[in-house]
Amino acid sequence: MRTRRVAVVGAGMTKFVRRSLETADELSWQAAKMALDSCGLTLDEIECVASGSAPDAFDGAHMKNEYLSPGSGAWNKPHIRCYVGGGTGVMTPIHGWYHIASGLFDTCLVICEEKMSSCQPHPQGAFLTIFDHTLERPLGPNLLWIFAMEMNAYMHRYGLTKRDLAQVIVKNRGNAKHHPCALLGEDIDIEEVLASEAMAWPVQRLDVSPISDGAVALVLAAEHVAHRVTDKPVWIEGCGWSLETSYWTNRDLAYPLQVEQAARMAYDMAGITEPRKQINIAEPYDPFDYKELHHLEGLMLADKGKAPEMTALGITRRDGDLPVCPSGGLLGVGNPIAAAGLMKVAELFWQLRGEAGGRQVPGNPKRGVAQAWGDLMQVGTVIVMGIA
Amino acid sequence: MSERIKEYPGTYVKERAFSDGSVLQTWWYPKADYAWDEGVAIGRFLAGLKAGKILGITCPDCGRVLVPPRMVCEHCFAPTSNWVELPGTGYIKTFSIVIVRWDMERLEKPLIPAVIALDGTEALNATGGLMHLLGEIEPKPEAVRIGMRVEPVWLPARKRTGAITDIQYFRPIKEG
Amino acid sequence: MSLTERLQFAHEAKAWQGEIPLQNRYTMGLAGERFFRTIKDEAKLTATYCPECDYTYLPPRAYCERCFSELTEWVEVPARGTVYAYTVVHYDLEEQPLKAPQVVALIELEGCDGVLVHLLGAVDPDDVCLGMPVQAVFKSKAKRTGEITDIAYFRPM
Amino acid sequence: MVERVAIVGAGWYGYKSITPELSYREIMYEAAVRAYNDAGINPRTDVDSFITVAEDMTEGTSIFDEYTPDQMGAVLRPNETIPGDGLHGLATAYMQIMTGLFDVVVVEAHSKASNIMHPAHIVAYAMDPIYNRPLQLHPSFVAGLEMQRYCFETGTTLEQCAHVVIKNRGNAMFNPLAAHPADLALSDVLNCEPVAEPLTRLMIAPPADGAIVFVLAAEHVARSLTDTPVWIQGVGWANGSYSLENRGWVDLDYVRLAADMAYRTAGIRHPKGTLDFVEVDDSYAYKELQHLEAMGLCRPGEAGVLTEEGATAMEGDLPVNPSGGTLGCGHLLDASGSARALECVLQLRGEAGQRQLEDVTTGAALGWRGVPTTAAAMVILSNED
Repeated sequence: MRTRRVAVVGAGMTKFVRRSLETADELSWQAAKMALDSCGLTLDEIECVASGSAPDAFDGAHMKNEYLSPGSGAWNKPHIRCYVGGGTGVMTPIHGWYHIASGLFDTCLVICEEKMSSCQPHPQGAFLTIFDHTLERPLGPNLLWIFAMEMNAYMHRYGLTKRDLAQVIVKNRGNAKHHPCALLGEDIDIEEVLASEAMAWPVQRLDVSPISDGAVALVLAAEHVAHRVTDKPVWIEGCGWSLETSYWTNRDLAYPLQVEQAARMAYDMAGITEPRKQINIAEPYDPFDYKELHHLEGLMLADKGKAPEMTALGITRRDGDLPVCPSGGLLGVGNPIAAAGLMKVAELFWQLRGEAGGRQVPGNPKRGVAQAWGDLMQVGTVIVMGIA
Repeated sequence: MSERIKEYPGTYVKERAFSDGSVLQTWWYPKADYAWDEGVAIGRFLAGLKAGKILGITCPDCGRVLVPPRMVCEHCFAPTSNWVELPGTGYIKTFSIVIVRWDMERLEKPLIPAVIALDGTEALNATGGLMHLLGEIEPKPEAVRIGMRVEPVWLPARKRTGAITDIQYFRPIKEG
Repeated sequence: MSLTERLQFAHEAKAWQGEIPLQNRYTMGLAGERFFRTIKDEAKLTATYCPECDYTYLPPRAYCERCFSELTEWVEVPARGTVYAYTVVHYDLEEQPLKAPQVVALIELEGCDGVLVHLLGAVDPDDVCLGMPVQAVFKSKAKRTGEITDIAYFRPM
Repeated sequence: MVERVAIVGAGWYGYKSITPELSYREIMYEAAVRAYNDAGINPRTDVDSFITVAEDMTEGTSIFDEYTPDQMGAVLRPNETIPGDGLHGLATAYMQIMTGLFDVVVVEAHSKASNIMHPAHIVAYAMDPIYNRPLQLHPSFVAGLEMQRYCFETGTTLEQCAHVVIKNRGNAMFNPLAAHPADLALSDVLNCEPVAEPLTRLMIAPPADGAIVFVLAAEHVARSLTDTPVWIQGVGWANGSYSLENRGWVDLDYVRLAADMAYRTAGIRHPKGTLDFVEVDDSYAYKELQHLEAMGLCRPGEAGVLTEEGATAMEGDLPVNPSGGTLGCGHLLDASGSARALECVLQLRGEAGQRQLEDVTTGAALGWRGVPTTAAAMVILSNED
């Protein structure tokens, strides 16, 4: 392939907390600084910044990337933000990838930040206005409505029960116990999940990932720089993204076709023909328990409707055949939207380098896939990374 | 990661710290008001609602009847034409029984939002349809089912303004 | 082919009204918490210094935006300086004409790099000039909340 | 050998002070159809990636990118949103094509500025929430301060600033796209009501609605699509310091760096002799002067004099904003940079009608994201093979 190879050479992140003292740009700086320190580069050596963040309403600043630019290391540097709703966290490293793959730059700082707690009285308020202003907002919808309806469509199509889905939470929160930045790392009983407060049937409180503040950063480098900086570069092998129609009520909600499209694009680029054999770890987007399952199917790592069974068989456990969300995912680590997606990519970086500590999956994984999703259940973003 | 770095930044603040003054704060209330041009497709659709009609528009290429209407078919990229009045009946594609508000306060009465697939709009892998609320689910909200046949309950003509809320809700069609 | 149907009558063109209802609460952050606490309690200005770039930040930063160093060196600076630029603003945020135009200035504070943005008060707009020495007028302690408006305005010295 | 990238299609809707006849989706569609027809492509089969430029708060929708794909023909295709200037969008498309994995990329930007009921509030929401916003000021104060210091340091006069307005709104008289053409006298500009002194109302670009779509293609595809490719010779963009407190109030480092990068990527050593005309952001009259200086097209303090002498007029040595600029065309929010680039494309194709410049081969477009940002982007375009 004549495209330049791009590697991830450093990563950093803040703790994901319910409410942070740090301002949004201070959170960005903390993560970015750690990412630079982790690979021994200075800000001077960074040629451009690729940032990502979800609604401006969270941090409470119009043109959010301008507001975040000092903490993103963008002073006197080229800096562009990308934005695809909840899919942003995985789109941003892709955005960084083409900065370098284009040949224009050799190093790039990738940064995602979200300070949801600035949105009062509840961060969900930022989601009230994601709906069509004329035909939907007058009905007073919120985010829970549409996820509940998608979850219901998925459960109905395949005859799934709440118990089938809830095992994802038990697994991910358990994995998160070993994540030093996690908000909700703990052993949790499936009965507790099933007994948690109802919110919007079929969604109960513990089906949902926690709202949080946080930032994550990566350092990307072109091949010649990567080899100079580290002896363990993690290569970006494939990137894909796809956006479905905004007329979400017209779609089949039981299957995330846009995730499949994005996965096909990324797999093609990575030369993957049999994803189930060629991928060792997966970090699908899990803001709700059913989403991990939905996305495993969209990523073609499970047959349609079969991801719950795969989970029940233990295949997706950290020590299973296909570890899924070894980080603890959004359900365990927390969900500062764009930062949460990039956290998944950072997790692949650490896992593939064998640096994931208590979360390390066994068997020296060689290749992983991370995926995010968002908008009106409409966008899929997929990145494949490997050490081959 | 876990091995190399012991301390992670990020300072948690309790909500109480704001009320007791141990952490400082400043507030802002943006004034973000809009008047969005309805344009051709949505303008005509709203005018239809005011007249008590649900209108769809046809794609000349694939033949789909599109609801909500738009001036271009997103699959064929063809401009649409031929408005069609739909019967308004349809079935529940999916639903939720909502008992908390967006800020997590409990609702007095559950809301039942649903995606309604409208009769006359079925196509290959998609259906025309709308999100709306359900009502008159008897004997209780839990009786709602995917696939249930529903019809719109309109506001009286004099109260209609040309808005999605001109339809009060959809209700199950009584058998027989 | 572009649209095959258009509105024909002016009365058909309508606009749907709505809003993005938002309220935001901001923390002052690692550096701001200390800066505003000092203003609130002591009516004093503090800055952070980056030895790497030899740059004194006021408002203080927890980090240097130029080199990314963590800034731990705090200095107290006098609440006075000179006018670097000023403007007379005639409209408010609602685009309504102000009865009393506001004088806004960039103030170069003694011992700091950069400027501070604030209002000028107790001065006729026609009397303001570049380089004019000014000093901060703090609100009374009881009225201070730990925000930038704890400085009521700057006035000529 | 790295391939080149060309603009092979352009389409637009507007620009007008209001557009009550069409929704935002419909103006995007109108512009897209023109661009696709211009390039002779079918978006459903011939486009590898779509880029839309938008900001939530100017649209009135959180996560606005939800609403972009349908009317662009981008459904179930790669489509991302860049919250930046239209020229940041072009730069993004350029990068994607330069990877070698994308042959045709579409860039869309639009403005429904007329749908925003309190524009000053929206701009104020972009200010620092802790240090600046609590002062509750109309955001034009930033431009007032900058203009005053600029005039003081460079000796630029208010009359020179006013000449920018007269020139640009006059140029707009010959541009059928322009929303705000006007035949003004010096006294009109200087004596109208002050907004943030020394800035007067006519020195501020009035808003406009519109949509602009470009089709970009890799060289090997471009040649099969059009006989008049407009090559993207160089791209550059940069941020300065966001904070009002620490930015360079006189040295526009972000414009200088964006321009330097654009010249470097284009291999241009002497921009003054190479660029036949430029379209630069003039959302405030003095910004045109500042931008010309920061782009290295004249010395600091010289732009006002050159403007007064007519060197930047249509028949001058370096025509600046033949389209009428933002002052004459209207401020299209983040589509403003796209409007600057569109004029370059039309001029370089010889399709600029009454305002066509003679023998032009290379032009540049510079966009600035407006108050309170320090974000600029630039593209250099050429019709030379």
